[in-house]
Amino acid sequence: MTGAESGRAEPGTLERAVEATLFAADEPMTVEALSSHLGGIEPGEVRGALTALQLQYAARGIHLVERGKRWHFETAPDLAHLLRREKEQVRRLSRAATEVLAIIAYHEPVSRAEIESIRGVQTSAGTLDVLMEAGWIKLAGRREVPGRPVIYATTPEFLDHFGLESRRDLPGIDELRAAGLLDPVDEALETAMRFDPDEPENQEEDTHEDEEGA
Amino acid sequence: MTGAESGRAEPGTLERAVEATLFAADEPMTVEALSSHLGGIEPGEVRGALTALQLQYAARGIHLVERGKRWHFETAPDLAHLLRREKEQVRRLSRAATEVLAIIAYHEPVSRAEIESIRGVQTSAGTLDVLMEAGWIKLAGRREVPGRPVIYATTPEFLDHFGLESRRDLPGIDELRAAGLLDPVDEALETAMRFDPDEPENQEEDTHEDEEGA
Amino acid sequence: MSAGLQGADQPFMFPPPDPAKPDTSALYLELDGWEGPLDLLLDLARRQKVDLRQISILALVDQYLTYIERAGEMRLELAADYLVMAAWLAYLKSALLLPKEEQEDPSPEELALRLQLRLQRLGAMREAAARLMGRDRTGRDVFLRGAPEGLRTDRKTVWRSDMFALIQAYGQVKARTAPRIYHVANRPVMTLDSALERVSAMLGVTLEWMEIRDFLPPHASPELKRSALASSFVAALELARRGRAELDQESAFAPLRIRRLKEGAAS
Repeated sequence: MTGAESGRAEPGTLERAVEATLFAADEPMTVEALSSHLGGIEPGEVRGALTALQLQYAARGIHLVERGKRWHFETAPDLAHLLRREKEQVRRLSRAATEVLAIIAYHEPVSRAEIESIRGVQTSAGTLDVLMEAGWIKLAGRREVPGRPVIYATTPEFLDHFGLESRRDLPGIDELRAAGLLDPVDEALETAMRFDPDEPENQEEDTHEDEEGA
Repeated sequence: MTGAESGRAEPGTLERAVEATLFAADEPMTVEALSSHLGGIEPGEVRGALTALQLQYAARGIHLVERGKRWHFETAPDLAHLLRREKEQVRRLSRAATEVLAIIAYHEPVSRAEIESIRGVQTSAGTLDVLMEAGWIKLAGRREVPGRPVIYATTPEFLDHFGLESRRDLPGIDELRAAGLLDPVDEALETAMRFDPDEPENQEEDTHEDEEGA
Repeated sequence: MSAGLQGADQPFMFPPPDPAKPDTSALYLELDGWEGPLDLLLDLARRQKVDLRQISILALVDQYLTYIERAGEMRLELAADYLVMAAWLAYLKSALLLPKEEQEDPSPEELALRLQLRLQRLGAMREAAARLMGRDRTGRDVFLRGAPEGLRTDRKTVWRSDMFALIQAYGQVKARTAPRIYHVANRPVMTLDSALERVSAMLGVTLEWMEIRDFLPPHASPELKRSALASSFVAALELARRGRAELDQESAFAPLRIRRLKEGAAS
């Protein structure tokens, strides 16, 4: 833990090995992948080395980050303006694709019918294809209801691309959940009809949901 | 130049920018290229930042190096072995390969044609390749007969793996017979139940066989 | 009224959307930008108030109907679902204005609330999408290493075997390919040649009559004795034919006797 306590410490042998491996890797690596690549080092030790490294790099122009349980180095976000000019190759998403992606991310797993009921329009097949091709969403099985519709969920690449450690980091997800805005309309309607809006009772309910979401 | 004096210093703004730029670059960059990329920073300052960074990375698993006036990050030389991992997969030698190996061990040096005539079946080139890959046999020159066929012999690794001091430790024909290993498979049981090993006689014949085999 | 149905006094949790635009004819130009009636309604609602929980559904219905009407005046072709929504909203408006006791189930308040909830949800997702897209994105704001060396894993097969497998294999090769020598075991027989030899030799010993049984090997097995007897008998006949011996038998099955003939005596 000495490394983790001080960002200035000389990196230890394992830290150096983890650092070099992640630096050379073509893609992000899980703790398990690192552990096996390094010849079976205890995952706990690898995790310790990652934490220490993360701290050592915190003030640098390169950061060590975890995205969806996978670790990689990337440039510090505050330097974006320096690097952006040569490297503008981010996929431009249509508004429809952007919305569909957000709906899947905040509601996953979710069927196409559920996406459409939120958006109020049909989703063209191309929209989901674009998101699949980008590697941001994937088929996540079928919902066990009549018709067994296909359901969609996000991928680790999605978290990676948007700089999210996990889905819990989705902007505002806790507040949305607390406000019941991730619940289907029918459910929300029932909840709303049950309470007399002007009564203090309603306030209580809100408080309660906040706690749950936090 | 404060950064250059101490590898422990927090990297300065320019150092961070140089660090991130080199990290994200597709290929090594000259001081001039860095300078112009960073909006016309004095090459002297860029050079100072590079020197500081080089020092900061000196003990890490990644090094900043200059090659032919161009700078880039690379894995520390002592960790280069991490870039190429060998994953070992243990497999049991096939029956055919075991037979060929045994023939080579008992008859070495021996050509492929001789192996085939002893085995009574054709031997695929792959079988010999496997034994070579295992490190148990090696080419031992050519037989000075028409066609000059390649001849094979066992290696020290062979002795090692099979726990033999020398090839003389291989059991002789009569030991094999005594152990029922020379009997056609279907008769082996019957023989084993009837056979009364005759010690002195066996010993004599062993000596004889050893001489022949050596 | 509808605004009050869901905790109107709860603070709104999102940063405010774009500054509310005035409800002007600028809408016409954006016709292609709408993704369906709900989208249009959401935009209209946003113009109305910051908080979607406090919008007036009646005002919203009016705005929508006005918009559709103007589109009609401009002879813009509207997709059918915009017209369906317009019809439904017109119905909702009239129901909301009717005295309560004449209402059907579901009540217009419930329908209005449902619409409001849908707009809230679409609005929430639209904001979430904007915030998501605004994050530091890989390849736009943060960058991965430009030229990673890459990790290579070479698969290497480690072969394994053992002494027993080795010698067993060799034994089986040997057993399979050993030259097969078939030899007939010595059967207990006396060949004619050896009987001839034997009987001739015995005849040389004496000129007296001898029983043919005396020519048999004394310790032979019963099988060999039988064979020897037969061979010796044939040998005796042969010797008699050659004129070297004479045979004598007193009666059938009596002992057969043999005696050497003197040289030249046979003629």
